[in-house]
Amino acid sequence: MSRYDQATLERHGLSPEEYGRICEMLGREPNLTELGMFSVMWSEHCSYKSSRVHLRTLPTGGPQVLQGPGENAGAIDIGDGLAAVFKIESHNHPSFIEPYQGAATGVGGIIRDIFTMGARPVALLNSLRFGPLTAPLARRIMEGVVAGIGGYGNSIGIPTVGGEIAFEPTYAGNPLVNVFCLGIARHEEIVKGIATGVGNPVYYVGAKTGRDGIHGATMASAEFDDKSAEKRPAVQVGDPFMEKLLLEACLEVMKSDALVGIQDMGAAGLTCSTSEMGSRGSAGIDIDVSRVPQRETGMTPYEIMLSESQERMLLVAKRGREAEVERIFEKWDLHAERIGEVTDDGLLRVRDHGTVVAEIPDRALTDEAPVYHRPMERPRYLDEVQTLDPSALPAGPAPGEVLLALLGSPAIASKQWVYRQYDHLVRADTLVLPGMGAGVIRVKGTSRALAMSVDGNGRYGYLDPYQGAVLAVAEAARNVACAGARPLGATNCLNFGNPERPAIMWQFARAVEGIGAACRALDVPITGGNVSLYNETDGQAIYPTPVIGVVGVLAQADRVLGRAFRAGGDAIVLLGEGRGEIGGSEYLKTVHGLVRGLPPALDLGRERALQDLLVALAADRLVQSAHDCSDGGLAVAVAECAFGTSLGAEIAVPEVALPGAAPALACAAALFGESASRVVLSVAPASVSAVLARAAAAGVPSRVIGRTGGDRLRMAVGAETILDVALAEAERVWQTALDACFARRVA
Amino acid sequence: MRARVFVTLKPSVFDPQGKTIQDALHTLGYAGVHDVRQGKYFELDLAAGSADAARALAAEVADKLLANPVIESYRIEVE
Amino acid sequence: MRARVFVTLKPSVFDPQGKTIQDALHTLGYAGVHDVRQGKYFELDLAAGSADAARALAAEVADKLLANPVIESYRIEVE
Amino acid sequence: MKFAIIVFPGSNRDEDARHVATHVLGQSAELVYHKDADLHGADAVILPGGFSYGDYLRTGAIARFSPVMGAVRAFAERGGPVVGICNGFQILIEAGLLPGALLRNRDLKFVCEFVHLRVEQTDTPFTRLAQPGQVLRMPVAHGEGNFFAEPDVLRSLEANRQVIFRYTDAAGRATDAANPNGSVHAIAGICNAARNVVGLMPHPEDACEAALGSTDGRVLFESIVATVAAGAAARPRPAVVTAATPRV
Ligand SMILES: Nc1ncnc2c1ncn2[C@@H]1O[C@H](COP(=O)(O)OP(=O)(O)O)[C@@H](O)[C@H]1O
Ligand SMILES: [Mg+2]
Repeated sequence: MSRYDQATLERHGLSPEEYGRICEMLGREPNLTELGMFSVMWSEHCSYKSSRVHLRTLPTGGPQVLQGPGENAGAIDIGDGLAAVFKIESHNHPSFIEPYQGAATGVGGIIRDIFTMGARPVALLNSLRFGPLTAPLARRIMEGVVAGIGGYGNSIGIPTVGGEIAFEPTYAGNPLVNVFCLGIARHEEIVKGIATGVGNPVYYVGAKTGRDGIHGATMASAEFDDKSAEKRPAVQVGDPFMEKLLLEACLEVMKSDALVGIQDMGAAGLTCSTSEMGSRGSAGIDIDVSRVPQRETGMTPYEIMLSESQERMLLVAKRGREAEVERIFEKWDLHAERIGEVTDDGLLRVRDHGTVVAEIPDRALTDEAPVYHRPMERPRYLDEVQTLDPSALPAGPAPGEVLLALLGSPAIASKQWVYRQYDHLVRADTLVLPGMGAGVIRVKGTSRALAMSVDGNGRYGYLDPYQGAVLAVAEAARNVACAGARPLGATNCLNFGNPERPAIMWQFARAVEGIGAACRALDVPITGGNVSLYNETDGQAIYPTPVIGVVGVLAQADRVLGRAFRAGGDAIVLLGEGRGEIGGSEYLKTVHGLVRGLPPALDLGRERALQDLLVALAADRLVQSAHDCSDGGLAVAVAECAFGTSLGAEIAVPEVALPGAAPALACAAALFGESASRVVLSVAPASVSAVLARAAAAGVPSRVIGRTGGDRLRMAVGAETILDVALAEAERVWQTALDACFARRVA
Repeated sequence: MRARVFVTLKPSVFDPQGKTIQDALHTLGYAGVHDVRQGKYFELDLAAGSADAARALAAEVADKLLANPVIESYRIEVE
Repeated sequence: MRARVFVTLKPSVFDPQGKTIQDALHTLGYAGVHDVRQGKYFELDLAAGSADAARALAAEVADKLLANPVIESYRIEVE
Repeated sequence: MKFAIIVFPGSNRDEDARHVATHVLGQSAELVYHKDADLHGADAVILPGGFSYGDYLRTGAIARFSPVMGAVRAFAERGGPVVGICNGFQILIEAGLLPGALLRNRDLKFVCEFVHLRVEQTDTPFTRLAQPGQVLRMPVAHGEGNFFAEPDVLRSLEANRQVIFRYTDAAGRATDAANPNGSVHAIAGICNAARNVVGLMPHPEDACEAALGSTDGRVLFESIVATVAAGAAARPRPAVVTAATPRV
């Protein structure tokens, strides 16, 4: 017989079996504080109980990996004794409830994960999904999210150098806000979230603890329903100013060598940071909550241990070095409060004015949290949606109209409305501006640059979760390679529905398999990531949306490539082959209103060869610009290369076979199909033969498809020119579409 | 008619701005300022036949646009 | 004691926030809202022996920090 | 020569300014923490961009009380060159070292993009090597850069040639579309009556290297170096009395 009724356990998100395990581990029933601590640590969000068995299959090793999954962020070797420390994290649910603060605190959280590792954060990216902007709610959410991301990142002074945004009805009630941060550290400066050394002091520093976010961690693990309004007070307000002070002070403390370990307090707050640091160090931690700085009066130990107040850090210092640590924090107007010490008994012991109020083996909260092999079943919808009969499709509008429709669709249109609100230049390192491909920053003090990209395509994931994941990894890595950088490592954010449903679990497992296969083939090991489950509204799950972040290195920053054409009369070279694949494409959705078919095929070996070739061509300065073909296919890619340059383009591509389809549809497929592993290059005439020869040697199909120049975009399929629009008109449509969506509200 | 709308963060919501101002005042020697909360203040010039109508209109506008009900609450005064 | 400080832009100063809100309200059909001005609102919790002392302290703090006399004016209420 | 770059809590382009001073110009530069009441013998002072104190309350409002501001004020009164960039401009205004105010951008949104500035006056330590009317390309990155001054202040700013930079298009025309934040008279930067204190919203420090897309910002920093080299900074200047009464 339990001392808690069913409702109490349910409110804590614990099943009767889980409660039984807790009693077994403790050898007694937990008190309420302990129950709360188990509740947050065993939540899906913190314990990864549904995903862990699958994540274990991901490739995480390689000579370049300095830190794989398990720490606050991963790290790869970028040469010159430096490491790139990076990770991606989701803040989907909070951003739906309060878009500005939800997104802002998401940025704050991922930045803390990076500087916790001893790295100075130098770049941010984000991957966003909203409902169609025709709905006022979607516009309001997007407006708030974008302002929140900017509000936090701009203030703290980390440039947001890139990202991606897509719009689908599936995200209308459940937007995705995935934020990525990258920092740089010297190898020997990397710090871990570890507590060791009996008697070493445990410090709390940063914002005071309030009641905010209590149950935030469990909230992120529960489906949305009409009752979510009741949980609203769980919203937290970000304080980027406090975080900037913490960032500077923590980096200074880390340089002092007085530190043993450090961890931010994110989800599950003090409970998570104390138990994780203790278990990583095979140590115990003994703290007194009465010493925790509090913003509100009358807080209980339960509330203090579960609070998710932002901008707080936990650190373990070396005994005898207390004064030094405290002095550095005082310099930054922060007060480091000593709340306890490290012990050797492996217990997380929580006191209140000396009296023990909770005592749990820290491994029970972390490593020994439940792990589930949840049942899986291939969803039935797949058979239906994967079929696509081209012969049943109408020919559609003229290709010129199609191009303009695609360029004006929010998914493809210029995102300047968004990144204009992000400081993308602070730190004076940004070599490639947002909207021009991967984000690229130089590494001061070296000749190097880092390129990074986040990508994912929910439609592909919906139509084939495995293939969607493969394509996401390939695209992120290809974007990095297009900048001339060698992809070295990856992070992933897995956004899915309710894992207790076998169909969702199947999607998840297939996506993880796809990520694993692609990362292995492209040699970009996964160094960390985040899983966001229960992305559902009223029982309707989002498209399975794995978002992949890839980081690469350019040995010579001055070889960096952008997507824009550089000179008139250059040859336009297409690497890779178009096969007219329109399954899941932006074309099929925008023009025919369909989300169907199979996503494009992808040969990982060929993709690897393509990326290797791109890196080599850039290093040898053989190409002027490079841009990959993705949403909207070749025609959109060529148009994007032309935008901002006043250089038009004229291309001709071969016909594609589309059995049963009307000839006009086959032509459209040649221009707007989204076959993978394709890149549009511009090449100075003198280098064309060298580029073609290098491609041939690498086994990468290549052909000159046209040349830059003029003031029109002219495209032929076979012998016939089927598309001829003024560059200025195409650019205007593309440039103004997103502004127009938001202007609508006030105008 | 004129309505005034005061929007404040709900008491449980952290107010970093108020906190920062308070710290600044302490640094400047104003130890007697124990707590500072910052909010927004709107003056609305309304076409309304009565104080009650003005109040109702101001409340509607506050609900719709001026206050974020997730984290803020508001109070109205009509002149 | 509690003092409230209302800081508003001087009438001669353009108020982009108020203007934007007003435009948005008109778009939403609230033609009866003729004018919107946005200001700041502070609640100060003060150690003061009397209402007058509280008012004086609040005024000092407002002069020094809360308002910028170049563009703003303020008003104080003491509870 | 030696630059002092003031670090307030929340400054975030302090390192950008230092990078330009040291790596691009080859001069020396010291980051001076705001609690320091001394400028360590610097020849010129830069108040860098950022969000001092989070820009909570008003931009620059809290930073102006920092101990270092006393030293900055004294240095400025002696005629030393002081330049405030973005948040630094906002702080100089709040400190009363420059007139006017900076309001929220016209469209209420943060704006980060490259803009063009026309150099209006070249008799300041920050513009002496520029050509009058020269158009410079550099980024802005701010949410509150909408310069405002009451009509009489504005008149005196114009009459005394204290408007140093205006937002224009690439051809040097001050159009509405070229004004990123709604500043009155398209004002992007001003100086004080004595002309040794300059503030501007755009970021020349992020436009000093070709790799970053523009080298147009260099002339402004080189002007400071030239000013100091000419010894002009050391000579006290006659004070010009104007109608603009800065806030103290
Ligand atoms: N999809 C994933 N792939 C690989 N590692 C992951 C993934 N999701 C989470 N991880 C790893 O699991 C650990 C815990 O993640 P998380 O709970 O998000 O960290 P925190 O909340 O401390 O920031 C991290 O080391 C993270 O990198
Ligand atoms: Mg963490």
